[in-house]
Amino acid sequence: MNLNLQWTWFHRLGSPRWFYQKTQRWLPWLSLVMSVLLVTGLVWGLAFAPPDAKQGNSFRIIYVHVPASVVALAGYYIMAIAGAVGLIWRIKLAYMLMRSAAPIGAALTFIALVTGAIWGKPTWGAYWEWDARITSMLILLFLYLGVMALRHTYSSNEAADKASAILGLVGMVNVPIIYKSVDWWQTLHQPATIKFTGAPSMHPDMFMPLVVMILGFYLFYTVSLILFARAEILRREYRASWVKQLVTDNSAEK
Amino acid sequence: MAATNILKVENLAFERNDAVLFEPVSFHLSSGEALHIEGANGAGKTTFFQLMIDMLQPSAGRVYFRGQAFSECRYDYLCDILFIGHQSGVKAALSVEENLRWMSPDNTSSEQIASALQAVGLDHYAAIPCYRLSAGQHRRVALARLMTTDATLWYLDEPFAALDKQGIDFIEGCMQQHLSRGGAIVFSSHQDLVKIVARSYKLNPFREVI
Amino acid sequence: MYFESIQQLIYMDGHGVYVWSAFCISIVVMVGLIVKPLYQKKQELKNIRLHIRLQEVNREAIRQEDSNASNP
Amino acid sequence: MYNFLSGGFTAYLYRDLLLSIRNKSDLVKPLIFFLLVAALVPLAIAPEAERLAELAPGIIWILAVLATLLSVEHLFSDDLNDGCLEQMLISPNMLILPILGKITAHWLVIGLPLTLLSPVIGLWFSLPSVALIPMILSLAIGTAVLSLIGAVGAALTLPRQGGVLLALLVMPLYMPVLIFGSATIQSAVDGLDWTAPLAMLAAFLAIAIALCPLAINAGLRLAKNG
Repeated sequence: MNLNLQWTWFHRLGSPRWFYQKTQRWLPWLSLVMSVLLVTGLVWGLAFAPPDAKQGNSFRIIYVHVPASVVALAGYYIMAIAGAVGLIWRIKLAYMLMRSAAPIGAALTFIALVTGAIWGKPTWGAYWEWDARITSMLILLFLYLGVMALRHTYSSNEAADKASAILGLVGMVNVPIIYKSVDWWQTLHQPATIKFTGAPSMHPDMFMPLVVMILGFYLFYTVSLILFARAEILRREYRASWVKQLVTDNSAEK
Repeated sequence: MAATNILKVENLAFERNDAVLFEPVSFHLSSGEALHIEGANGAGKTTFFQLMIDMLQPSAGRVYFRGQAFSECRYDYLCDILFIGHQSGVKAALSVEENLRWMSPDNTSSEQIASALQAVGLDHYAAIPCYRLSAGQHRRVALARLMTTDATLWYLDEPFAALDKQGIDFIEGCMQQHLSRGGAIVFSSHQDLVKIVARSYKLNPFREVI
Repeated sequence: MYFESIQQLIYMDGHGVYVWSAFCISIVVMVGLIVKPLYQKKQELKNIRLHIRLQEVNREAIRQEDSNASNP
Repeated sequence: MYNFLSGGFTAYLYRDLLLSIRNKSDLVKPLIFFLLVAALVPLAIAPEAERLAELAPGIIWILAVLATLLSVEHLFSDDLNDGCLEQMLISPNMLILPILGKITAHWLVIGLPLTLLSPVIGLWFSLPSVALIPMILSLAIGTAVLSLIGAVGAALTLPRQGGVLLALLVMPLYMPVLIFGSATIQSAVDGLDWTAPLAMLAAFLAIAIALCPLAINAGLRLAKNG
């Protein structure tokens, strides 16, 4: 008996309406905490942290490059897991979250690539450097674009979701393999130059803003994911009665 | 119950991009019975057949095969059905005989293959690769499977489409034989049949309740 | 504050242009990631209102047909 | 077609080999592409032997990837178009073995000839003879992995075969195979131990054989409502 009790909780969690109403209340708080974290991290990293001994001030780009790469990679796993949940338990909300997570991940990967390239100029003298981390980021961007582009081969929403979920899972299995083989390829060709993720060895004054920025980016990812998911819910559930009711109240109070 | 109940369907519905094609479908089928699915073009007959052969997953409703829920007896169900749809499933590069052998169960003897080809009038073409044959002949190769199959439940989507008089007689003969042996048939077609007495089930389009 | 003055903060002894350009691009993209869904949601709401109005028009039309069908 | 489980593999392997042999043009296209583009490289870059020898491992592997990508596209699309896929999906058996049968047939028809043809390109690029065996071994294993991963892409883009979309889907997944494949030949050329990267390729093959058919099976079932 308790099995289906547990299931109803699980499926109630999966109902778009529940998600829409709950996030209505969470959004203001989340965005407040997010902006506080991002602003303090930014000001701290840009103005107060001491420059790196070797790289000078250009190292401050780490405060946006590393958080973006970390969250972009985590975002791929979040997207793939949402797809898997949708595929296994057929929860529509999971598919909506997967579909919303793709563009955010791709944008964050793009930020990581651009900031990495700009950081490369003062450190290595060239905008593009086939460093292991940057190359893996580039491949991750292609993975994201693949998942987003696959949607257009299917006319029905359900099939497009399933196909993207499958590709997400295949990608999830491959991401660690890609990262490890790129690292191995890196050591094969050049000795390890300046490591990008030299986070722990850094001076605490430099390291703390990085932690704050990473937390800020995770919150930013959550807020953006919720916003995209809410738009997606309205797009897909436009026939549902609760949506119509919501719209009439909305226009009433305007 | 004299006739064993082969198939039972309870308010089967399918949704694609929130568009529902037909009202929920419910019927039951016993051995020796044929069910004629009627419905205007585009009423979702082909989608209905895709649902019945588990190519598409229904958004609601349940299917029972020999009293067992579909999810428990999927293997036996798929072992025991034959589906002939719009596409012939014939490989152009293979010869007629190879194609029929590929589409027939493992243990069909070559005499059975030869007599099936003879019945559809393709016995002279046995060794000829199919890319030299017409679409109508491709269809006849697919229909020759009616003679070699051992499945008890047949799903025929518009079997009589674009067939001459002789072709229609052949199929009705096969269907009659199959019914007399205790098989069941679900088919859709625009011609009404002479020899077969079949219950009809109308797929009425879904009226959006506003 | 590590830097003595705002000018130094902007100049960052030579590396300022890289640091600030990297941060500006990131901020632009992140703001985009917030604004786009909000704009999309507004569009969806407009579509839904349109859909509701369309349905009402259909319902009106059907009621018209029924009424003049019942008393010709 | 409802043959027993082990029949699924050999039946589809035999049928697909028969089909490939019957229409030879699909058979020859990737091989011609492989040789043709290889012949372009010296014209485009430099005819000197040592320059080419330096590029050889990478070029050979990039050509193998592109040739496989070119040919894997209509692995399932012919079956979809003539209705064979529908009958295949209705068969009660799990689709793993038929899929593996089809991919093995594709490898025998495309991957193996590429591998046996690669010494010609080794000759053109004056690849040192010590690297010949590693090249053949790495291509033999590598092209099998390429076929398997390519088949996943082909199954997912079945309703609308766009060459670019298949490439976009599959290329990131080809990267590790490309890295370790060319590294095998490169380390052989440099006189290092080339068995380590080869072992990685074999590991990729093991993973691909285990996981790819699952993704392909799920992908094929979607093709109908594409």
